[in-house]
Amino acid sequence: MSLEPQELEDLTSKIGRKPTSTELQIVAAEWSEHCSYKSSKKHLKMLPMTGPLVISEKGYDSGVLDVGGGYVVTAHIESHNHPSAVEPYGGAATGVGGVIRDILSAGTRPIAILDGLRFGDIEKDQQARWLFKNAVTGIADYGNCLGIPTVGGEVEFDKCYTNYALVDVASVGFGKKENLIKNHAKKGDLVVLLGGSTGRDGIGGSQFASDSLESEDRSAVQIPDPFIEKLIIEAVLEARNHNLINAMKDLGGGGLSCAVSETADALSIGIEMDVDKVHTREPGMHPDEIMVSESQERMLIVTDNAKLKKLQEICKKFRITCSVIGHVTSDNMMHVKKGKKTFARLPTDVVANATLLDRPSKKPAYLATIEREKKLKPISDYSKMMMKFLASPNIASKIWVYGQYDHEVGIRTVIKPGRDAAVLRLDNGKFLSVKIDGNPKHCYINPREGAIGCFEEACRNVVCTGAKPIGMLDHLQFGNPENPEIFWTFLESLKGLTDFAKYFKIPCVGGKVSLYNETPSGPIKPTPLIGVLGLAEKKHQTNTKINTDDVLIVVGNTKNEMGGSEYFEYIHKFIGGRCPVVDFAESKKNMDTVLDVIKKGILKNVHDCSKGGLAVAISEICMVEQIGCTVSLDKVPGEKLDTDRVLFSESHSRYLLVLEKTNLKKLEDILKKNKIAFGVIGKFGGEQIRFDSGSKKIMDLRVDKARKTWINSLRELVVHG
Amino acid sequence: MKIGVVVFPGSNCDRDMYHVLTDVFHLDTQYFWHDKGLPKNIDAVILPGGFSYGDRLRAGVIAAHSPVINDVRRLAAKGIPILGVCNGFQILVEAGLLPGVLLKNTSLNFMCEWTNLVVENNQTPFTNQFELGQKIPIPIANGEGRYYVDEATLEKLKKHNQIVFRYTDSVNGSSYNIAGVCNEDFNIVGMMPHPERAVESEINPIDNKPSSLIFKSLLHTIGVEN
Amino acid sequence: MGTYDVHVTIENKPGISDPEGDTILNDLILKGTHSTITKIKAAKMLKFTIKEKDKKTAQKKIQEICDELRIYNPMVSKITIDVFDA
Amino acid sequence: MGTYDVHVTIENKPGISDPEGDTILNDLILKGTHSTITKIKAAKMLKFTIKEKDKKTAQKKIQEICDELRIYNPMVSKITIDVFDA
Ligand SMILES: Nc1ncnc2c1ncn2[C@@H]1O[C@H](COP(=O)(O)OP(=O)(O)O)[C@@H](O)[C@H]1O
Ligand SMILES: [Mg+2]
Repeated sequence: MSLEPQELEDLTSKIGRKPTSTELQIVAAEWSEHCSYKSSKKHLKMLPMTGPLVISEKGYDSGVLDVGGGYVVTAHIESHNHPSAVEPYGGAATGVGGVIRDILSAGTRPIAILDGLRFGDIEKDQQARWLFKNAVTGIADYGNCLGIPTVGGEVEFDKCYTNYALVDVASVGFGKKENLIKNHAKKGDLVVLLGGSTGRDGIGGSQFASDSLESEDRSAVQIPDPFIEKLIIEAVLEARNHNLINAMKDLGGGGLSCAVSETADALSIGIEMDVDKVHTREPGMHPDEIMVSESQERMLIVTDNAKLKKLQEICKKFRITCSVIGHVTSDNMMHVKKGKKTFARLPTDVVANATLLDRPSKKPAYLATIEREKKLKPISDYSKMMMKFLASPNIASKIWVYGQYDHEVGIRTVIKPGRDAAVLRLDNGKFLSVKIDGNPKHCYINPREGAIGCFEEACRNVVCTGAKPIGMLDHLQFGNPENPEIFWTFLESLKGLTDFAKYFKIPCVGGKVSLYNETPSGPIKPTPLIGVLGLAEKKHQTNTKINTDDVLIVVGNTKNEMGGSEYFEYIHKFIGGRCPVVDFAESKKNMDTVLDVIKKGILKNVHDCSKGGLAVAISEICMVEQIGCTVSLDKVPGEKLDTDRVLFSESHSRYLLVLEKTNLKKLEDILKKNKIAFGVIGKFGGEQIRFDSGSKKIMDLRVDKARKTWINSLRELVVHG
Repeated sequence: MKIGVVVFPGSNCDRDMYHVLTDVFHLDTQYFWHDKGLPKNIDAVILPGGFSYGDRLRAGVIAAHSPVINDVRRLAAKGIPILGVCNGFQILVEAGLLPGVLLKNTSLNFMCEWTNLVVENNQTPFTNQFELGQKIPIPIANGEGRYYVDEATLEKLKKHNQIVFRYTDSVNGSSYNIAGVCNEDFNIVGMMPHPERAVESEINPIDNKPSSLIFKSLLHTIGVEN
Repeated sequence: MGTYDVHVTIENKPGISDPEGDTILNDLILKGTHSTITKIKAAKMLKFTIKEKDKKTAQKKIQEICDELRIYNPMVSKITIDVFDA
Repeated sequence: MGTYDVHVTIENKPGISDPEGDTILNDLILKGTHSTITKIKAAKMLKFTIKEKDKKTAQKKIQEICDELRIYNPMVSKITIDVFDA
């Protein structure tokens, strides 16, 4: 809980006097990396944030997109890494709670959750297993109770997260444009704190997120209360319907300190508040504690005298406490009192705007040699290897995870988890497609190309459902930014994402930066996580039943890009090689063409090709649809490669299309016309997943056996260790 | 003709149920907050799913003490059709309006998946349009969905034809694979699966017609042509 | 008038399966090296703080509450009540 | 060698909120006429049956198991161990 000496000097000179202890606490909370983005803010500006559909309004914690017909979609992403690493259940659960309140703040109803989970090696490490299991239960218990479907996500295991956890949660909201909170306030308006009581739990949480785990204050655990959150959602939406909310902000990292100072700064107002008016959980809390407590499930609302009574009635109906803790002033000061006595009185722009840093960066030394490949042991039996691969934690089906999440509640979920992106129906008759993707293995080898790859993969998943990407969320997770090598990887990733976003005209509608992700044995691999939202005017058939004699097409070139592949890392235990690189022009061409043919309605099934390469992607189609397929590897487009490379390369921009033979000519014509690299590589039927090269049988698996292994192995591993 | 959807603090399928009743089946539907009474001239009452009171202590037990339950009891005694879905079923059981108890699933986890039911009693207000033995693809989503009754009660349920739906497979360890039951008069029905999630083809990947019959049975019972 | 801590332990009746206890035993304990454990039963406890004239009244009162408000479901569970001075 | 019943009570540490206890108190007990209850705390109990040479070893063994297998998270909860003759 303290400022750097330089920052203290800075604060003292800005306010022209020595700060009080409460002021120090408030400023320390707000100037923490987590709240102020002091290391990253200068650079984040490079991302394109505008576009024809983007609605920007001051003070929003989530991005807003106009989806037509008078409706908007909101989206946001957050992580709860440090708290989840010490208390996975509560940390993950309150992570869901936090991002939901960001969606609510804009005046929209949360309609979907996505979760990205990363842990150490669960095959060997009992601690990782414990973290994983409890984080999943935490997310399930919270989201299920709220009645917000968790419709997608991802799970990944990598040694770099040993004794640590990355828990990312994205949420999507939906509402009428006219119901968006306009965020305005005038002198004399009332400041209301609504929801759970303020306690000592979570004190110091957000500095905690900015410190590395070893030095953390282990008292910072938060107990989730999804029941209160559910009531807050209903109360706030009812208050919104009655126009009772002038401005609103959720309480997250930095508690009241951040919420009050940021609201005042964003709206160019002052706020005077009395800590005695805050409903606390325990008696005798010090003003400093009240100001920085990170108790969950609280919202800050600006209303006025005329509306207060109705707001109180609504809170009473939903049995939640609401306290008038202060009022709006015109002096741009944040004034914190206890009764008559002043504890802090600071200009809001000083509190809300930490001095931004220009951190040095330097290309990490390891990158000089990382692309060199070593000689690998040849695979003697691909079928055997593949069964092991399908059972491996990163490749295995994640049904054990999403089967615990209510993904149907809200009755919007058209495409449910287990495919590529999830698809939700909207009240304007359109369809929203969402997916999040990360890939630390690629990003470690090449932070720029890896990050671009995550972005493209998320787009690909969305495109596979027939939706056009309309917005992106980024969550940049790295180690200690004070280390120039780490900061370089951050900048490279950010630049890559920016270039891709600009080329594809996909605006960034929200994001988050999480730094200081350090485990006892060093920094995590760079882990940018990208969420993509896509919109489709109608529902497209992208997963209908596959029959015998249907054909399999691959779109896009398979390249010699094995670095960071699951095959290198899991099968050969080798980290290195060249990671996949997205060719923007090829990517765009493939994306547009696939969208176009989906719209023509001639496809039965569309699947993207990513982790585990062609071999895994094709097997996934077979296992999900429960039908065999015979594949000729010679027909796969791209340079001539060794068999294992054709099977397991993770080159981007590739799609698998399934269609009836009778539609093949039509498809080929379109693909040829658009100069798309493609190959007609397989024919469905039978009970075997079979890969041939020339007349040689390379791999041969029984679909039912493969399916059983793939579906059950993660559960087996978690439950029976 | 009016249908009441009762809303408890923490209910979260109330809006889904309302949507289905109004937008799909064009019924005059109204929400009723748990601390208020129900009108006398109501035609059916539905207790939707969710997590009333956060499932604390036991799913449904706190809500079972709500004032509105007295009215549900009164209406039920008059023969008005009452349907409890998921948490609504748990509440009806905890209120003693239906036999048995719902325990934690044997997997100890929340389970969200598609299952298959068979209709065992087609004489209730919610099943009278089914053939006996008809199959219904339908999702479940619950953590405490394992229906339990002791042997003697099970025999009684069988004898009085109170078993309404059974799962075709052993999904969560329920006694006799029971998914839904009714009272001796057949007018109160409780079921763990979610029919409101399965009546629209857009979100039902298998077949939406069987689930629709649950609502069409209600329409038939209260005499609405649809 | 005294203040009492009353512990109510709610557990399954004999004969009712206890998947939670079984799972902890089979998947956690017996997987390791702890073969001296032969059984685990999971229960829930509620600790009440109550002001009553004496221990006996406190005990009686809590029993009443548990029955009346169905703190436990008598069909599957039983309770044990222990009263302590606060 | 003896057989012991070991009761492990797992509850949130003091100062850490207990939403379940609060809800049971406010929405169930105090809604009725039971105003003498002032607090409820929810806890979980595991009843172990263990064969060990004496009470003390049984107690030690169970503590070890709970720590090692992360039966509780010491960051949030504390445990109380009571040993009885079976
Ligand atoms: N943590 C999770 N929560 C919810 N759904 C998940 C989770 N992990 C994976 N899924 C779902 O499982 C499916 C496969 O996930 P993934 O392997 O990440 O897909 P892809 O390789 O296409 O990115 C997707 O539908 C995804 O949304
Ligand atoms: Mg995919």
